Amino acid sequence: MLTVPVETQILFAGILFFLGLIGLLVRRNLVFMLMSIEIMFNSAGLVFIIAARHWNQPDGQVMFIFILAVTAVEVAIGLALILQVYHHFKTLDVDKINKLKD
Amino acid sequence: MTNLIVLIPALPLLSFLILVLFGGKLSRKVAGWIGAGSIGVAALLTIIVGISFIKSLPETKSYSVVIWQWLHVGNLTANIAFRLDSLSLVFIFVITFVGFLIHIYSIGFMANDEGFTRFFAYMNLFVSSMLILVLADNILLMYLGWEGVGLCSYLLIGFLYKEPANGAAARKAFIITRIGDTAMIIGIFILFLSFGTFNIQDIMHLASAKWAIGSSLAVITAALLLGGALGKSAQLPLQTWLPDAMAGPSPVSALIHAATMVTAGVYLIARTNVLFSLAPIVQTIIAIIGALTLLIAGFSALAQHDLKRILAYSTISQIGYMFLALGVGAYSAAIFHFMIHAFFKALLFLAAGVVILVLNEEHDIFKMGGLRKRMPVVFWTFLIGSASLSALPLITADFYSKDAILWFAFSSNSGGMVLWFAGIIGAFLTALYSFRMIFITFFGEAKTEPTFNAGKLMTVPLIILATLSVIGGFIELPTSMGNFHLFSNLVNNTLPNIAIKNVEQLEWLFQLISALIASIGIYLAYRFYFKKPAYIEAFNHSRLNHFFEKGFGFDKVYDVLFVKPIVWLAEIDKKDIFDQLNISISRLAIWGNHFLSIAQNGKLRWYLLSFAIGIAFILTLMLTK
Amino acid sequence: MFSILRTIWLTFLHIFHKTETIEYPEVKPYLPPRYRGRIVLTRDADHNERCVACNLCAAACPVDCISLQATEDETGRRYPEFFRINFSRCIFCGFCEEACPTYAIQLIPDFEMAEYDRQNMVYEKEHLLIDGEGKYHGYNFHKEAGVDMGVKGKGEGKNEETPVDVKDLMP
Amino acid sequence: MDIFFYISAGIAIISTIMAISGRNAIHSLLFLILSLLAISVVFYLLDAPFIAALEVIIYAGAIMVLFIFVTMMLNIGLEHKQEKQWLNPSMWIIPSILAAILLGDLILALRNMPTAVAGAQLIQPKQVGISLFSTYLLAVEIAAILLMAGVIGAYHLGSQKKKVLHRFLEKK
Amino acid sequence: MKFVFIILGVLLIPLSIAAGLIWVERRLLSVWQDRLGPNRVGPFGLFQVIADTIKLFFKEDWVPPFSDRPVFVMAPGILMITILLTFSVIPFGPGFLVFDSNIGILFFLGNSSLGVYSIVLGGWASNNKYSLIGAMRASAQMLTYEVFMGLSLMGVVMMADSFSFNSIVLAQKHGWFIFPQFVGFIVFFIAGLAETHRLPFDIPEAEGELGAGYHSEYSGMKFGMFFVGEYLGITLISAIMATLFFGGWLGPAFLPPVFWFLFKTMVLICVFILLRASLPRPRYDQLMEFGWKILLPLALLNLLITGAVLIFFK
Amino acid sequence: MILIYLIVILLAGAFLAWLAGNWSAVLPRVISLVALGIDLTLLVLILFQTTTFNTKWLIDIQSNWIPQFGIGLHLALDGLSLLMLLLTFFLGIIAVIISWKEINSKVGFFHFNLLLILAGIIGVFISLDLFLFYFFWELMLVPMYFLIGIWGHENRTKASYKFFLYTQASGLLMFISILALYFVHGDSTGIYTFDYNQLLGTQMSPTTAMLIMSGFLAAFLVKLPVVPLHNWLPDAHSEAPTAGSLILAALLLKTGAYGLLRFVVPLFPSATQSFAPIGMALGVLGILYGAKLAFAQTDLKRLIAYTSVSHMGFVMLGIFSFNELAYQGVVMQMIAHGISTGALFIMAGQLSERIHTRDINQMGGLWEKAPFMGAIGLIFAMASLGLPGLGNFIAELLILIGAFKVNVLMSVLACVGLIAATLYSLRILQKVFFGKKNTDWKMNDLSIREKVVSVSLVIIIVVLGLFPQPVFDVAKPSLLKTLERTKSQESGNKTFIMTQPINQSTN
Repeated sequence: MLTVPVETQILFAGILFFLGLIGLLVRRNLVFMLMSIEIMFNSAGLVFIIAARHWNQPDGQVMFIFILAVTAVEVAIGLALILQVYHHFKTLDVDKINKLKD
Repeated sequence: MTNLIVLIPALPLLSFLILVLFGGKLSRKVAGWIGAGSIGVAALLTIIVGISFIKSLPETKSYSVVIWQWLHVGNLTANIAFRLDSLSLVFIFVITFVGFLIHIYSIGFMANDEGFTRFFAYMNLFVSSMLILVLADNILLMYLGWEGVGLCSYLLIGFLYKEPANGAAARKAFIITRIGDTAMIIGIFILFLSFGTFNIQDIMHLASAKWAIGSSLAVITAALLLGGALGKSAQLPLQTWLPDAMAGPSPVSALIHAATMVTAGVYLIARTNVLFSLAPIVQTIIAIIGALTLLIAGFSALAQHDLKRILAYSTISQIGYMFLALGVGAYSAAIFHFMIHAFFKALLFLAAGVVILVLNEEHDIFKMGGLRKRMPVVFWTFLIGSASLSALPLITADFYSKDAILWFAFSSNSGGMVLWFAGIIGAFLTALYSFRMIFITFFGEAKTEPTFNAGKLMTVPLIILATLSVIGGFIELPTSMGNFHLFSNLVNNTLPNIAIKNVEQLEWLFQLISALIASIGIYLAYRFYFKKPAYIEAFNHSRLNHFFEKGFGFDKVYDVLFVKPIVWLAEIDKKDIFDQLNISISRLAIWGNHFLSIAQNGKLRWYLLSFAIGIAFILTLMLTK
Repeated sequence: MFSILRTIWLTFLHIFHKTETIEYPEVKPYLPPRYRGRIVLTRDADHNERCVACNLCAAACPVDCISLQATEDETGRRYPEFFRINFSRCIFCGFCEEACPTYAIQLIPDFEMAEYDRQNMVYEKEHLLIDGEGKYHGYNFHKEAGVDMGVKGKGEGKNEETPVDVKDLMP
Repeated sequence: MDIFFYISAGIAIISTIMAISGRNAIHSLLFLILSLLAISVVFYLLDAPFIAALEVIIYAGAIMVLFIFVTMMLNIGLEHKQEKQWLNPSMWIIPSILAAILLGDLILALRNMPTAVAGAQLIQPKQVGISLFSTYLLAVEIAAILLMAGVIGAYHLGSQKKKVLHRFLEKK
Repeated sequence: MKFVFIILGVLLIPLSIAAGLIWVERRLLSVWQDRLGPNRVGPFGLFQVIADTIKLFFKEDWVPPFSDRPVFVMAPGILMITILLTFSVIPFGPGFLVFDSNIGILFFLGNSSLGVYSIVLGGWASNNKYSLIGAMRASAQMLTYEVFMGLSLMGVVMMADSFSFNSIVLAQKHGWFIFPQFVGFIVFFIAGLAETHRLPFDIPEAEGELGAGYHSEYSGMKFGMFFVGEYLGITLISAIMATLFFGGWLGPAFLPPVFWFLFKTMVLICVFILLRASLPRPRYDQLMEFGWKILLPLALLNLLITGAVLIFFK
Repeated sequence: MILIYLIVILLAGAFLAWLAGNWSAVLPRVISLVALGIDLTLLVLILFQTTTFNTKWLIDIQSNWIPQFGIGLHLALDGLSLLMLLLTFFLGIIAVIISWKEINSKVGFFHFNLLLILAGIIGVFISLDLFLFYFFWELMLVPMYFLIGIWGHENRTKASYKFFLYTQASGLLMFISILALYFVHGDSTGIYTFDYNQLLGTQMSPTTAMLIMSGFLAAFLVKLPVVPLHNWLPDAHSEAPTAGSLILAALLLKTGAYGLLRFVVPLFPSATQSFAPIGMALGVLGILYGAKLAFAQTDLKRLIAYTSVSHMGFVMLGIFSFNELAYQGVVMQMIAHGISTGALFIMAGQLSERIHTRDINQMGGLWEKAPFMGAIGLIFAMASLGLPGLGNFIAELLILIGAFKVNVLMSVLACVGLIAATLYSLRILQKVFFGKKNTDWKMNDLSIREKVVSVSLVIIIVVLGLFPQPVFDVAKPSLLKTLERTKSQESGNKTFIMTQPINQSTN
């Protein structure tokens, strides 16, 4: 039986989330950025699970499943985009891919 | 019998349709004879109708035939209906008869032109429109004819369309007359709204019943109608189109710009005389305009080099006489002068046409000369025409008509010495420039060789018209000379009699003066242009002469006052200011977009960072509150 | 679909088939008499080398495993100074045998030539040359073709055409 | 039991740090997988075995494979120099400060955490399933549509059009 | 104490089976190809296994200098770990299992999906284009087949009402699940083939095209681990099939349940080998199409019908 | 039911044409012709079967569509609509015929769009439910956008955007107004309905009425167009293909005028009264400004487009004069302008088809090459300057008289527009057909197909000029109906009317 206080659990999730955020802000490589987003997604899911346990409800787990679905789609699309971006720009540097500004 | 008047305009119209629809398939000969023949039949019908009309003058002194109801909206009713009275009878006679002669002439004249059928189609349409104009029962139908003749005039002036100058002249004619027409239609609105009908007869009755003499509405309406008349008849402020209109073929000038259409203004004023009598001021203005016009045109004619332009100015001048007559209330004199003028001016134009054609499109009289021997028929007819124009006493028809006008200008209630004096100077000028033409063109040494002789088709109408120019005057003799009033008796069935000051016994004196003036004019012409003294040469190169030649600079003034500003306005706003305004909205949006897109630099991490900073800010704010 | 199942089934049925394997070292395979194996050089009945070092065998060899050097003895007769076959390359095709004009080179049914050292697969003349006549007993090339005795030059014999000048273009 | 939590949490955090700071994409991904496995242990500890299994199967097993697949396709694992150039150490400062602020916010927010329902117990996969297909049925359908859209979208985005045509096929 | 024995048993039985499979496969293949197979080393060549093992152990364990060393070393280990871990939830007999997880099937699926990494990383770390292509093929193939591998098992799960292997075995007391779940079985079987990249689905290592694919650069015991891992994989899939579809350790009582379990597993392993002996290798795109366009719908259909029937009879 | 058939036939024809375009280029044209022909025949049958036009509606169909929101399928036909429908179908047929040779790409889709626009237009002319009206109003828009954007000339993209933005934006304003009216009516009576007849008597404060009316006005004035909002028109007209220009000028503009007559005036009688001075001023501004711009243009189609602005100014002037003369004039102007300007656009299209330019400075002396075309051009130039004997004259005359009754100044200024019309009309003739040949164009005169089209238009315009009475008779009841609604509001609201001198003299 886990007796770790729920605050600590959430703090753990929060640290993961902010690590993801840092990664997202620091990395210029699109693959790493997508990875960082995954970290953040996952930590959000973690909070749901913590909440599910905290309230003793299955809903949090259901939410995690949805997060999973969304993540799967997001990654599939994101990676396909990265592929196209790489073929088009020959680089993965997100700062160089700023054609949207026009 | 009277129903035949429907056929009079219908025949030329039918001919027009035939020529338009099948013109390409008809041979020139057939086309020409259809064109001329329809007018001929119409002329025949006119005579039949006219005789029967005069023989059995109806009670109302007019016949009217309703063909179909044109418009019926609310209280607005307009019919396609014709009305025959003595005034219109004179007009349709002149139109069909002179028109027929000119058509015959045209067959010869236009023989080699590529637009032969087109020419006859236009001419027929013109005759038809003109007949509608004069026969119209209501003012709206008259307006239809009015605009129709304007259109035909436009088309015929621009008949030789390949020369841009002709097109410009045509356009000028159309636009200037259109200005007058617009004034006229406003006048028509007022008439309709005041009396609730378009019928001329009814309007006249109602006007005299409802409007007081000199009432503002009457004056305005009369002035507006006068505007139309001025435009069509090339009177003073709007006269500039007529000299340019000579760009058309000579028969056109003869028929439209001398005999018929330009006198439509005269017809209009005569037709709506009641209105003008209700507006004495306007009538005086008419007289003044007429006087001024005849003087200005006379001086201008004196300085022209182009044979047809001389005749054109002369036409303006002669119509000025008619206006003078109308202005003083001498309607019958005006109409009489119209008829006589139609004969001799058509004659002059046709003869001039022959000269020009024979001399291979040479218009400049100073390049002609010595034609007397070469083409005697033309010379003699032209001489008769010129004599008539300069009102050679006793033997020419114009002497009688012009004399009547001059007499009434003086003796009429609204006339006076000044008007008479202007008229007499005009008469002098007329004689001078008429014989200037004769002497320069037909006397002296030959400068250009004629290429061929005019055929019978062209000379026979000349002879007929010359005859008419001489004998036409005898149907109306002044009181002092036989007192024979066949014409005015006829016309006065419709038109009011003139009110005359009590100075009747002086009439012979005035006739003598005018006869003398005409003779002096002819003599001086002989002195100046046959003998050719040096001072005339000097005068020919003077600035005054140039000023006269340019028609007193009206064109230039109008150009500066109206044409240039309008063109400038059009050019400067070609792109449509509102468009620019509306585009500026989108410009604003684009500018704003550029401004805002500084922040949108496409750097994803920049967005993310701002996003994260925003979240941090908000969260911190919320939690540390 | 069915074909796949059928394939599987047919394969499975091979359990009941006889094994085709021959356990070789213990059981020798039967070799046909004309089995082409190792190459030998033969001698004629006079115990002389048949080989005249004409190089045709080396030219015919598709894998270039034959190399030799021609030389002459004091009588002017040609013979190979060395004759070397690299059996690690030889494919036993028998072209050399067919090319040989003197029946010197012949293939025999022996194939067991395994060596631990690769170098040992290169056979020199002494390894190749056997004492027997091989398949063609009594054949002696010089008996058939004759020997130049210095009597007359080439193309001078009866019914003999003059040799073609290969350096000339004319026919 | 708590010690397992702290250990796996520690592993997760450290490997995540390694993942986001690594220069080699494959190594980073491996660290991330490790982190995910650690988190899956945490899930297991949090009485969510079903979710733990899903985490491994889908996250670590499928999604990360996709990542690695693409990384291999792009062949970016060997661009150490470029990553070095991109990863300027000074760039870490601002995001780290930002994250620290946010973490501070989180801690602040955690101070007044509502108390839990007493007696946390194992949530069986069955419960999750029942909830999924009753309360959240619509969401499941939407997720299905989303997945379908994802499949199609990824297919279209990922398929490469041939850019260079044969000279005979080029449009004049 | 018993627990230790169980653990040892669970570890050693599959390992020894896998090792033995090296010999079994060669023998069986030669049988189906009308050959004799290894028969020199020891009786019937049984010591061939030992000879191979010794050879692998003593070969030079060479790591190419251009490779990504840590990953290169790690890759084969992952394979062994994931497969061996999976055995811990498979009941070899009543009570003969390491732990009875309530998410046993998911545990298996999770581990099998992690197993992909060994191949992918191994191929990538070799830094060799053939290896890389092999690795990419492997990742795509396994990702694809994992999808309906899981789906095909859900029919069984629905019928047994549990994720636990033990409960599933017990649920088959009255009939093996192969009969109601034949389609599921077929799909799972094919997916299992692809998952273990066995012939005919050995596209990642297709020796004709890629020269052994992902393990081209491996030698020595690292290669050995891949080598054994493959046989372990076969054993695992067979064991799971036996458990899920053929009643696991259930069987006539005259022999111990472990025997039945191992017997069923062995038969299935033989089927694996039979397939290798009989079928040619498909093309890569055919493989993927087959997966997405036939097996996936089939698995879904199976799931649907199973669910419908179950609801209908409830 | 026949009204629904009219639309359904067109829609079916549209889809068939699209489909048929896949395997033949001729088939869509034939299908379109047949569909329009059937419609025209049906309509002519209605016209001849009708004995009296004095009933409220000739045909009135009413059924539910979305009853929850009070949206009904309410279609009705009266004299005004009947005339507009006749014009629509006739010009629709003409449009198909003139694009027979001009349109060669995506023929099926072209005719699909064409028929869809026509369906939208007739929908606008017969729908009596405001929601339905709005639906059709928008239905016209999108295909027209395609028509300009796909088959247009050089700057078609910009033109089509402009067209779309203007009309769409204004249409949305109208929609807001429709909704506002809906709610105002619903709030006051409790009946939430979009039905025209029920909305007619809506009680609202003058300010509300003014605001709601301005939304309607926005849509109709943009469509008409009235001067400050006219900028889409020259671009759209000049860049559209010939059929597009024809439909734009001859039909689409009329929807604006129709909307004013059918909706704005009856729905907001008092608000329109107070708007009238501005409306008339805008009309006069349109007349003069449009004429001025037309005079300045060198692009033939653009020139003609601006003449439309000028002519629509007359419509504006007439509508806000509120008397029968002006209204009859407006109806006449709608028809006559449709015919005459349409014919001019057709001529411009024929010219540019032959010489591939629309710059009148490059033309000149074309009469020699194409006298028939010249004659047609002449007739319609004359029509556009209001030559008596042609339909436009009747229209302008009635409008001017009607306006003169109400506001002398405006009417006089509008008369100046007649002179301006002369300027630009003659400019067309002068630059195109007369004068020197600037370039020796290789061109032939009209083909039989084009001759048939042109001659039929000429016949109609002449008949309208000489025998306009049937049109008046047909339109009269519905116009009187419209006027009655203003009459009741009119009393004591005449501060701007300047008829004193005339009234004095007539009394």
